[in-house]
Amino acid sequence: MTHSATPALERVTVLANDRVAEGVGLIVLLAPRCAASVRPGQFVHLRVTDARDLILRRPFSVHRAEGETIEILYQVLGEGTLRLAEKEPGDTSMDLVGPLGHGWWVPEGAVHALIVTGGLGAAPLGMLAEQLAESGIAAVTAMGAPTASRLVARDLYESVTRRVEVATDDGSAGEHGFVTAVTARLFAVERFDVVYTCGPEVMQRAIVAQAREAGVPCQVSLERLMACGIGACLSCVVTTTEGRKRACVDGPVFDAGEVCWDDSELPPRH
Amino acid sequence: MTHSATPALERVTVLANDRVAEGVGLIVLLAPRCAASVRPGQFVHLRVTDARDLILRRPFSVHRAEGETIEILYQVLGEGTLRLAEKEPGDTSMDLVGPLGHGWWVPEGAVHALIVTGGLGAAPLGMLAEQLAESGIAAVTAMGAPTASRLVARDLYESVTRRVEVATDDGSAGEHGFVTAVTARLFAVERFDVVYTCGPEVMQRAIVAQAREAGVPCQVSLERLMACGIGACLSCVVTTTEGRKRACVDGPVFDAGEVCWDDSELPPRH
Amino acid sequence: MTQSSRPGTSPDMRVRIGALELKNPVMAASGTFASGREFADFIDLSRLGAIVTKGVSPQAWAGNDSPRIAETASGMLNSIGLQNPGVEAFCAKDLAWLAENAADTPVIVNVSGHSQSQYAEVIERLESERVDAYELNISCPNVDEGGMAFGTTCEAAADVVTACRPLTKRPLIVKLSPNVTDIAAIAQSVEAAGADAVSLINTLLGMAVDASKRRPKLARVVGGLSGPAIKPVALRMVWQVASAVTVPVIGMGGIVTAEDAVEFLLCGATAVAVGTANFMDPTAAIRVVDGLEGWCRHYGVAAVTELVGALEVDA
Amino acid sequence: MTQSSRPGTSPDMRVRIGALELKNPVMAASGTFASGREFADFIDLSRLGAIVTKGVSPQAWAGNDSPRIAETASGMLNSIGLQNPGVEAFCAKDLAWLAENAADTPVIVNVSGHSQSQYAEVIERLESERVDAYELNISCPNVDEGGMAFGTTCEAAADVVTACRPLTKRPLIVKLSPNVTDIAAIAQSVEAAGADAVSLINTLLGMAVDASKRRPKLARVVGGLSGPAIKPVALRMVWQVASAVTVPVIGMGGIVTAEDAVEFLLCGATAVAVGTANFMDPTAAIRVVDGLEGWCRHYGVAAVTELVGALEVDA
Ligand SMILES: Cc1cc2nc3c(=O)[nH]c(=O)nc-3n(C[C@H](O)[C@H](O)[C@H](O)COP(=O)(O)OP(=O)(O)OC[C@H]3O[C@@H](n4cnc5c(N)ncnc54)[C@H](O)[C@@H]3O)c2cc1C
Ligand SMILES: Cc1cc2nc3c(=O)[nH]c(=O)nc-3n(C[C@H](O)[C@H](O)[C@H](O)COP(=O)(O)OP(=O)(O)OC[C@H]3O[C@@H](n4cnc5c(N)ncnc54)[C@H](O)[C@@H]3O)c2cc1C
Ligand SMILES: Cc1cc2nc3c(=O)[nH]c(=O)nc-3n(C[C@H](O)[C@H](O)[C@H](O)COP(=O)(O)O)c2cc1C
Ligand SMILES: Cc1cc2nc3c(=O)[nH]c(=O)nc-3n(C[C@H](O)[C@H](O)[C@H](O)COP(=O)(O)O)c2cc1C
Ligand code: FES
Ligand code: FES
Repeated sequence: MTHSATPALERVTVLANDRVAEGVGLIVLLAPRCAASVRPGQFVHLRVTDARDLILRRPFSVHRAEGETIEILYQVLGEGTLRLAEKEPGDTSMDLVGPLGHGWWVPEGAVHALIVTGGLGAAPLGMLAEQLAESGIAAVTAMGAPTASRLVARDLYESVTRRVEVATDDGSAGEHGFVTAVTARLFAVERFDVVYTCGPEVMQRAIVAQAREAGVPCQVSLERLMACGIGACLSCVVTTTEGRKRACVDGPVFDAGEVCWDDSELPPRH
Repeated sequence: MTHSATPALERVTVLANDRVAEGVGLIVLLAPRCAASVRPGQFVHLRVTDARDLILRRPFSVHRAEGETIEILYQVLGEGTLRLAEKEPGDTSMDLVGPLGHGWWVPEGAVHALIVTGGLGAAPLGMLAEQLAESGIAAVTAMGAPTASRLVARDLYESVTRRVEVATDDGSAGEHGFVTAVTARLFAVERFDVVYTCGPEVMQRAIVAQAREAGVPCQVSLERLMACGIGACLSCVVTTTEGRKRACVDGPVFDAGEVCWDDSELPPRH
Repeated sequence: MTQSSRPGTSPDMRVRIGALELKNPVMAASGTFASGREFADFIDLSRLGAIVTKGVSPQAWAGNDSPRIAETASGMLNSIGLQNPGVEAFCAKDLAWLAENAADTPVIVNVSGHSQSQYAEVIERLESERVDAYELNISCPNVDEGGMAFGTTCEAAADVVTACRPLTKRPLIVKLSPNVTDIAAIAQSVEAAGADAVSLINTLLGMAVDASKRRPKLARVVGGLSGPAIKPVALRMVWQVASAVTVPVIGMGGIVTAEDAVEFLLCGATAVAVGTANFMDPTAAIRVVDGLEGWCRHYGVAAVTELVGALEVDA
Repeated sequence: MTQSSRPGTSPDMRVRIGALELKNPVMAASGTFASGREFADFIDLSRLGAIVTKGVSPQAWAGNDSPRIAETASGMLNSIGLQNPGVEAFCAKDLAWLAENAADTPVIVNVSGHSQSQYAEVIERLESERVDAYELNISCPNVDEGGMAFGTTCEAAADVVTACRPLTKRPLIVKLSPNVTDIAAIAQSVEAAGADAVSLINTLLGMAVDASKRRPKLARVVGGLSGPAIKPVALRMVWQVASAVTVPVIGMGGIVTAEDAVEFLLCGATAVAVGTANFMDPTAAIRVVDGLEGWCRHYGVAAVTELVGALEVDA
């Protein structure tokens, strides 16, 4: 298990903010304290505006951390991410609370990993892919997206994992179809010690089922509405085999085996 | 009397926004429709933010209009003017309603005018000074400010009025003392056909009293809290000899003779 | 999602408030729109579902002292206090102007009084005028006598309606106060007394303080809170009232966009009113009219009435 | 402006809630701060005036279904529903942790129940524990039985206090609901029944709708509105209640900054609580503590109690 570093409130400076796919931006933030301690799968709770109309922070996974910076891959959905997309380099109006939550972990003795991403699910798995490469664990990546223009972070996975297989719903990149078809084939021919997945919850469930069938332990990163992000408000509950847990501190990464999937818990835009 | 042009809702582009004195900015807005029709003493009701926390527009006098642009001289006081000060050239997030209100007028046959400004009171009198110059009316300007670093628009008045006399509370520019000392002297030695004044209401009242004594008609521009800015909400009432009037449509410029000065009507930051 | 017509076809935007048919469900809310004249420079008044006038009393009321407004987070307080020139001047100026300049927009007069008989007096005077409906304001938090006092108990609320009902055949709308424990009960009592519709919410009683001056921001100390801040309370009350009465509900409180309006319709409002948003943007009411029609097109809603009360709630 | 000491000298920040002395008037509000543990990474808990815990019931409560929150303009709705592990687990985990990690911060336990006897049960269990005061939550809008039902009539509110009063000598604070016509009357009735203080406001009952899905945003449909949006209503109620009772008032609702806190004190609150702002910024409560002391220094206020009820209102 990862040992989480103490979170803190940290003001950030925007170093870059660019559109990297249809409706998706990559923002690079100077956040030395967070960058130094964040672990794969953790997230930051970002105050995207000084204005008082949006009172809640927005949770975003740390996609990558390098030196004093962290990178966030974000999809523009509503008012908060719209305002995030407008931030210019040099902006110092935002602060974050982080690093937060319980990230991915590497099971004892694992040497072959499968990473499965759907859409923006590629965001929280970036740091993990890098870390697996550093620790000499061979990973295969299966990436799904609706269409080529919405495929994100492919380059990162190409560069740090052994192989990347892509599927798009419309066939505009990689295979024509769902990523679950790719993984079904992979499970049939390769042996993995662990599966990591993030993406639309319907996709995650399919992957979890395949992993269970293949007898491979599986970890999932879940999204829930979050007010505090630090375990105090009980707005982000996930029903598990051990009762209601908090996605923000007990997750966002959970062992797939303990999650009792409940659609009503999903955020509205999922 | 000036005939007001029809007001409209107009999106504006920021062309420049610079600090011109201590706590004072000058913002230049591309606003062709307003620029073409605004008259001296009128104002615009500016939406300074897209965010929903500040729901009210902010009223600002048009300091100058040139070609397709208008200029606003603004003092940073609270959240709204803070956000205004942060706007960068190229910003297109604001819109205005304007031109609004009833501005300065030139009494039949007037040839000598006195303009008296206190602090930011120099803002709404800028266009008037230019117009008087164009129509060959000789104007003298008396400008007051707390200190030299807070004296605004002196250059404009130097260039379009016959003479500018300055007083600062601390003597750092012009005479040491209040502008009312300057005007008392002016009234004693010169004859004016009309007095125009804007500034802190206590100053305005002193000027009004001097003008009355000198038997010169006087016009004042008043500030009131404004919600709609167009005459519909009755939040901006000014008690006059003819009952409660609305500063946004019946003013902001009033004949000093009809105003029943009532401190409680003043905006909080006056 | 019901898809009762193909996206793109022209939706039927008409709604009925009792006997009154509106061309669309979007009104301008009382007190935020004067009698429309000030907005004619910005919008085509004839495109509104209805104009609800500022409160009108038998004689002129001077209103409260200044300051009368204060901005708050996503909202504003007002304590205008129903300043108006009285019903006679209102007929001569406002109604006359409306007859000439907005002849095909229904006019709903917001009626104010310090006593039951004052409400009655205003209605009696207006019966001979071109007025389409009355909205009895028993919920103004900004006057000492009458106003909200009538709107906070079932009995007082019903009594005002009972006094006015015999005087007119025109639709009688009762504007409800949100400053109560049980707004549904009050709605039921005015319905029983003969109201043709209820409108809600009027403003929430609030206060703002200038800390450094140690003074209230409003001369009257307290005032009415309106704007986006109150929308959640307004939606909840519309939802509660719509499930408690059978007469139409006119919903308002923080509506700025067409999406806001849809939310009110889904909660059970047959029509909506745009208030404070008129100050934010003088074209707000028309933007809601257009946006609502666009919404219906986009979601293939053939008649806007399909949205009324269509919120899907788990049993 | 009273200038009772030279700016710069150290102001006396202590206030009393009944027999309980607080080192400063700033508490963390119930349900927004758990039992403090989650905030210990960000702030020094010992600098808070008091910690008010999340609501505690005799047995574990599971809380409501998800979604449990929705953001609104300058506010948020929650329908957490008092999820808590029950008083026994609370003693074993939360109070034990607090005793070890925040020994000199007063702990006020927010007490919940579905019935009078359940409130009593929680208090009885806690009497042997290190607890400094109880806050009876008779105003939670998010539970079906009990909760707000106790807080909306004078009788029911007084009955809960009457049932609990004999069980403890510790200060009994009653948390009032704003969803009532006359909050001052309810405050008076709990004062008469023996409450040592009242705290207000709890959340305003509200609702949010996802228009395109035609569904309520909260699984429970309605929830409690908190945050800056409600500050005007909260200030007004504190002002009304403070003029109606003699026991101390603890004010809350939308406090984010020290200036907000001053506004509540001026309206008559002896202490304040920071709620939703803890989510906006986990250091919010301490910023208010520091800011309030800074305020007193700046304005030469020698003792923070001088601010209590010091609003200047024209007669
Ligand atoms: C642990 C975690 C990690 C995340 N990582 C990423 C990431 O790396 N990249 C990315 O693009 N998105 C990520 N999300 C989702 C992201 O938080 C939302 O897309 C974002 O909050 C939407 O804000 P908005 O104002 O644009 O949308 P709106 O829908 O207008 O937001 C309204 C409210 O709902 C909340 N909300 C809406 N959608 C979601 C959602 N899917 N999850 C949580 N809250 C939501 C918002 O935070 C806000 O409180 C993550 C969510 C969680 C919980
Ligand atoms: C007709 C008119 C013309 C004006 N022209 C100018 C000008 O040219 N330059 C300039 O710097 N200022 C001008 N003002 C004042 C300017 O409108 C305020 O300084 C500004 O609204 C303050 O906003 P804020 O958010 O920074 O302050 P805050 O105090 O935070 O604002 C809170 C609320 O009070 C209102 N308010 C505060 N002070 C005033 C005030 N003095 N007058 C009116 N409303 C106020 C705000 O509009 C807002 O609604 C004018 C005011 C009026 C009525
Ligand atoms: C400045 C102002 C004046 C108002 N005057 C009246 C009035 O005269 N009669 C009335 O019934 N409601 C009056 N209202 C209440 C509004 O009609 C409306 O019910 C309330 O503001 C909530 O809607 P909103 O949030 O869209 O403004 C007034 C509101 C404001 C802001
Ligand atoms: C998520 C959440 C949970 C809450 N839980 C409780 C509770 O358990 N008991 C209680 O008395 N009040 C509870 N409250 C109400 C707060 O203590 C406070 O009265 C209210 O939120 C207003 O203050 P604020 O605007 O500063 O949040 C809760 C509020 C929120 C936002
Ligand atoms: S977001 Fe508050 S407990 Fe998880
Ligand atoms: S600001 Fe609305 S009437 Fe003047």
